[in-house]
Amino acid sequence: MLEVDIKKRLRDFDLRLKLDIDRGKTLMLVGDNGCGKTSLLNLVAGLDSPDEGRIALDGLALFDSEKKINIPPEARGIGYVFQSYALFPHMSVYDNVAFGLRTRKMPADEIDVLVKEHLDRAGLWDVRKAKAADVSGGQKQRIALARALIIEPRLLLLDEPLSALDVRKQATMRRELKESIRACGVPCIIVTHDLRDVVSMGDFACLLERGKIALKGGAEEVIAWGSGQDDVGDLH
Amino acid sequence: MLEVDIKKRLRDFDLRLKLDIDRGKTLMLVGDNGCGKTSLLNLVAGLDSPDEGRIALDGLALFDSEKKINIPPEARGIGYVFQSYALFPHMSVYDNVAFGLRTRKMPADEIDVLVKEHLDRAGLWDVRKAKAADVSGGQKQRIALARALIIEPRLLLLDEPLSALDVRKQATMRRELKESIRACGVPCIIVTHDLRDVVSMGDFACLLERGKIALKGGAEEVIAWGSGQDDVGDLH
Amino acid sequence: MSGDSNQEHKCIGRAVAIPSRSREIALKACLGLLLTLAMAFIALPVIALFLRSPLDTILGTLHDPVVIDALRLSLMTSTITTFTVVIMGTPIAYVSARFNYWGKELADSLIDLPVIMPPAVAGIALLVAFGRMGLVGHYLNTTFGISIAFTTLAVIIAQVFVSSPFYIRQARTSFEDVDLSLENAARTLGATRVYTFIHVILPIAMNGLISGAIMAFARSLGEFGATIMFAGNFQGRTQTMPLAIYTAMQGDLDVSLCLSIILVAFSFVVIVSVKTLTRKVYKRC
Amino acid sequence: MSGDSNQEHKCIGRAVAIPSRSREIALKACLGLLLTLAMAFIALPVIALFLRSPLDTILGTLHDPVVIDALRLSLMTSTITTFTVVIMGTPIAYVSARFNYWGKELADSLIDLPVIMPPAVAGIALLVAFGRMGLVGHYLNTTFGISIAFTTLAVIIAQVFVSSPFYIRQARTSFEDVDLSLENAARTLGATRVYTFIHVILPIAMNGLISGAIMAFARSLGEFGATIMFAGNFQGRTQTMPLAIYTAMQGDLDVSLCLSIILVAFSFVVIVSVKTLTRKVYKRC
Amino acid sequence: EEQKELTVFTAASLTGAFGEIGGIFENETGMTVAFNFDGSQALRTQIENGAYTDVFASANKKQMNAVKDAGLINNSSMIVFTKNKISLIIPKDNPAQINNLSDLARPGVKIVMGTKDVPVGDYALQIINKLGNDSAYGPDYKTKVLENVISEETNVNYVVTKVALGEADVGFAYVSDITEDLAGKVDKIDIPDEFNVIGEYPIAVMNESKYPAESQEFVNLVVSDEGKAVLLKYGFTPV
Ligand SMILES: Nc1ncnc2c1ncn2[C@@H]1O[C@H](COP(=O)(O)OP(=O)(O)OP(=O)(O)O)[C@@H](O)[C@H]1O
Ligand SMILES: Nc1ncnc2c1ncn2[C@@H]1O[C@H](COP(=O)(O)OP(=O)(O)OP(=O)(O)O)[C@@H](O)[C@H]1O
Ligand SMILES: [Mg+2]
Ligand SMILES: [Mg+2]
Repeated sequence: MLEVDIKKRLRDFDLRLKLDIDRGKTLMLVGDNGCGKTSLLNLVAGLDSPDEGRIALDGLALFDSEKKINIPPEARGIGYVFQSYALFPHMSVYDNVAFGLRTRKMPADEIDVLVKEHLDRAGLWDVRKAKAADVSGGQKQRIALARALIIEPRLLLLDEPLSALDVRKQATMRRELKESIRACGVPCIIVTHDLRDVVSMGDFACLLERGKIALKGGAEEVIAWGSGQDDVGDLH
Repeated sequence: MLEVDIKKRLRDFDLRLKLDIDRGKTLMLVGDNGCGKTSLLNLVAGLDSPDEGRIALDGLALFDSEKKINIPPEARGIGYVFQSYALFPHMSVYDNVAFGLRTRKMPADEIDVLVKEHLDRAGLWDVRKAKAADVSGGQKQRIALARALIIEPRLLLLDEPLSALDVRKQATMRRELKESIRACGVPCIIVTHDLRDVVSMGDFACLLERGKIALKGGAEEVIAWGSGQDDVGDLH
Repeated sequence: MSGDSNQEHKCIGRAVAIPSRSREIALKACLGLLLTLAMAFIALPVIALFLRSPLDTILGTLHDPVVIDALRLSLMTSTITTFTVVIMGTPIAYVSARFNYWGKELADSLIDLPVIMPPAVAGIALLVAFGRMGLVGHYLNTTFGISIAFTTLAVIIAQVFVSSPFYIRQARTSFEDVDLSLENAARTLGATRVYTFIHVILPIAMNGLISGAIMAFARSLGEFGATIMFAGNFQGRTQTMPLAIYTAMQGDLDVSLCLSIILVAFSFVVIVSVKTLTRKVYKRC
Repeated sequence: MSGDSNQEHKCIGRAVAIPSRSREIALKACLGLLLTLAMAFIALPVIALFLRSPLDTILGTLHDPVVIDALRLSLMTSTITTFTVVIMGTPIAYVSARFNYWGKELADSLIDLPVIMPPAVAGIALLVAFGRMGLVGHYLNTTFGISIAFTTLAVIIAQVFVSSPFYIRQARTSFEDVDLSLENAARTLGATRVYTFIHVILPIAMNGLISGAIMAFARSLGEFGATIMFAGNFQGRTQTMPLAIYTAMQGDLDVSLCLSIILVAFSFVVIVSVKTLTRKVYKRC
Repeated sequence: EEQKELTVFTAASLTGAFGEIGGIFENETGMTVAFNFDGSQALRTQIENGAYTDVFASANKKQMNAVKDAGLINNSSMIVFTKNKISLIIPKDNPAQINNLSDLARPGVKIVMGTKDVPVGDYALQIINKLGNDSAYGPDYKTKVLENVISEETNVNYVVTKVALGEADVGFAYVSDITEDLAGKVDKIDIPDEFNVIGEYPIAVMNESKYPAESQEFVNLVVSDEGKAVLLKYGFTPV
């Protein structure tokens, strides 16, 4: 279970929220551009530190301003898909995906099996030798996803993980992702702007507005908020 | 009218297609990741040169391998939203949007009026002084859009221009973009993976597969292709 | 799509080696120690120089017209040199970073040559090339009546010769690191190559350019061997601080050490202010 | 949302200044000319040197044991120096690129000092610090019986002192230019700081590091003033090529020019091969 | 009207003395004198490569003769104007306890001298040879002394600097190198004339001088009593 209760001063406003996510559950995070979704993920990942508060995973504190605990990101065991992918441009697609396993000192032959499996599934086997800088935008996003999932993290943070995928891949991925999160039983936060994601993958959803939770509940409630807008109504 | 008839060797396959787009018409370009959409836009923009063929805008050749014509990108008068935005990280949001007007030596006071108008519309006025590297992903995409539209180009190339926008902004933008393209009367190519874009903005659509046009026609036909997949059916 | 076989993962999360707190501290201590040692290695000789020279002697020599001449000349020539190197070197660095031309690799290595040459040899080389009897200087002299050697111009030429590689190399790598897609974006927005260069590429590479220019400036301030050979040692005309230091060494070691300290202190102040100033300007734009 | 007022634009497309073909050509011609001039400026002195020295004299001097000793010593010390500078300088450059610590600006400027000092002054400074009567050397001598000056070690110390700033500066800017988000990504994937440094940051900064290392190598190959002052001039022990060249210069200028050509040619070959080699290795990983 | 300027290329060891003589000359004639102080070898290289000068004052005959052989000087004007002797210099606190010439052969003594190609090194070698041939110093004197040499400097300054800093125990330098300012840091040990070598400093007017008369006047001033007094003050032995 992931518990988050933090406060952080951003440039334009304060981020201030309290969240619990059970194992195997997925929180869909939606909200306007610049409302603080990415900032929140960075705080949970340990790339940035809250001004005060507490973040705990399975009862163990990752961050605690009172007890002065701040576990470094490499020890938090997270799988993070960055909004801008943050692929290693000097490495091949293969090496990007294998990176997390190598840091864990897994034997090369085991790595090979796992990476092949993930690259196959993502449809990237053919471009495995290309430099990560030299593939298309959607291919980059798939690499980022595979790189985060292959390490079997204890916590998943996905920042708009499907936005650049083509129609076919998006559908498959949505299904696969959902199943694998449930099977793995780790808490998961997915940021998205696509209400179809919310419906199909989320156990519950959260609407962020200028750093605060404006709405929390089942997916349907958030959709209702969305359908105040004109052409989102298409969804139903 | 934009006429494209080109051939280009990519790393994994050949890009080879023929397209005409009338003034004020919008072509929606869809296709799997890595099928060559971005490569095509780069060729039209003049950032890369076809191996052979011809690209012409309003009868004037931008590229012609036979006549050895290759107009440099800065003289093609295009508005290009890059898939990865390509914002100038050292400039403020304001300066990014004003860039194209400054290259055209417009007086500063006129620039001011126009930029203010565009920033307001994109909801970026409050962050105008922030460095472009220091805003959220969706805000970056809005900057990229505003930067490309403000120069009133003779040809619009938009590479997934709405993918990172929040639900509210996406709906508004889709409507505004459509109207302003029609009013301006310039040919426009929009790459997207969201079939709602195809329905709401496109005059006609094109499905690319490994560099070749697999399907061309009204938006409905392409949607039909998409709905072979499971949850895209939601759309209807 | 395969992959459905994957759902039975145990998913305990792959073990991560948690870095112990003590290891982190040890690393920091190591780095701190290394930094301190390195600083000490550079600072100690400078401090030892200071300790040997009483302050009043230093202040006394500051009134000596020889010193004033030399300091003025040094600052002037080094400044002109740096500007020349930056103005000529920037386009050269950019061209070799972005374009391919015939003999590029050769040209690139050629640029390093002045660094390898011991300075006096560089001076002789300049003399046999641009001196009155030299390969080129010969023509300059007979055709135009121009004589370069042993003038203030010669000082600048010698300094440019020895210091330009330091700027060009650094500028080149900085240009190479600028993301090509930004250049592309600028051009689609109507910017010509030159406009793009000035408004996009230059500001992004600025950090490296400033750093390279400071190196070139420092190198030309300290330049001795090539200057004395090619420009001679004439007070007020070609006697820069390093030459004055050498000349003073003939009489009194202490005076020459005082001069060295003055040079070092002055340059230090100049470099620090240039650094803060340019960084400020650069941050603002 | 406002903006609906905007649809009445005339939309003829804002005029773009179409760069005329002739302007483009003029620009290219200018750049080409500049490049040629700059290359000529550097190449001419070198060529003039070559022209003065008949090839058989050069080949003849190659058999001289003095020359062989000096060449061997030069290559050895410069290689050791470069390795030392790279190994010590890389963490220092990284720390000053990424972390803030007390006195950082000062430390950063301190690193440039050795460049400003005329080499002979640098040598004196090293003597008064590490010589047997020196600030530190005094203790080393009385406590441990170690005497550094006038040994091969002193040659290396002098070279490290003068050449490390060139490496550290360039490495620092290269590290500063590495995107922080890549470092973040690596760490979320379980990489410790050290692992991230080795596998992500180092390869991305490699281009600049190689360039800086080549500069440092070149600078230490050409080093004369600090070496002769701190290490003395003793054949086989401290007489590097530049010292041999200066020694020969006192007797026979032609011999010393031949030696210079040998040094320049050798270094040129070494640098070009190091460059191609490291680039190849670096491309592969 | 342009100020007339006399250019004088002068061996670096004459820096102090000629600086003063130049001042006297300027006062007497109203001309300015521009000095180029550098090693004699460097000056010769510069002259051979087209450097313009009116007067050349060398620290040894070898460089002057080279310029003369190239036909660049007015032969009749050439004259030896001063001599210089070699002496041992030791740091004031004399760490190696050097008290006489035979101490040079004691193992472990750190000697610095010029390399054989610079006059001061050449002279030192000659002196060591002469001492070695003298029975009073023993047959292996020469080898022992040469074994103690830790550095062969290309410039007499470097010899003086190293001794003044106490980094070398003893060095061979010109008597004129031990200036008043240095007297507080070093002591000298005279070398008897029978072993010593006398260096000769020639001066000459150049053929291409634009001011031959004034140049000759300058040379005359150097060899005049007034000039001799200055040279004497700086430790030279004017002739
Ligand atoms: N810089 C590059 N160098 C070499 N090959 C590249 C580069 N960028 C992309 N490619 C390859 O060219 C092909 C076409 O890529 P392109 O970027 O045009 O695809 P796309 O249709 O835009 O895909 P997406 O929907 O993922 O953006 C792909 O096979 C891709 O891997
Ligand atoms: N590097 C930065 N430095 C300072 N402020 C930033 C930086 N990045 C983003 N911000 C600001 O912080 C706020 C929250 O940004 P954040 O990236 O968390 O938004 P987001 O919810 O992820 O938006 P999006 O949907 O557009 O990705 C915004 O006001 C944004 O402008
Ligand atoms: Mg975000
Ligand atoms: Mg694309």
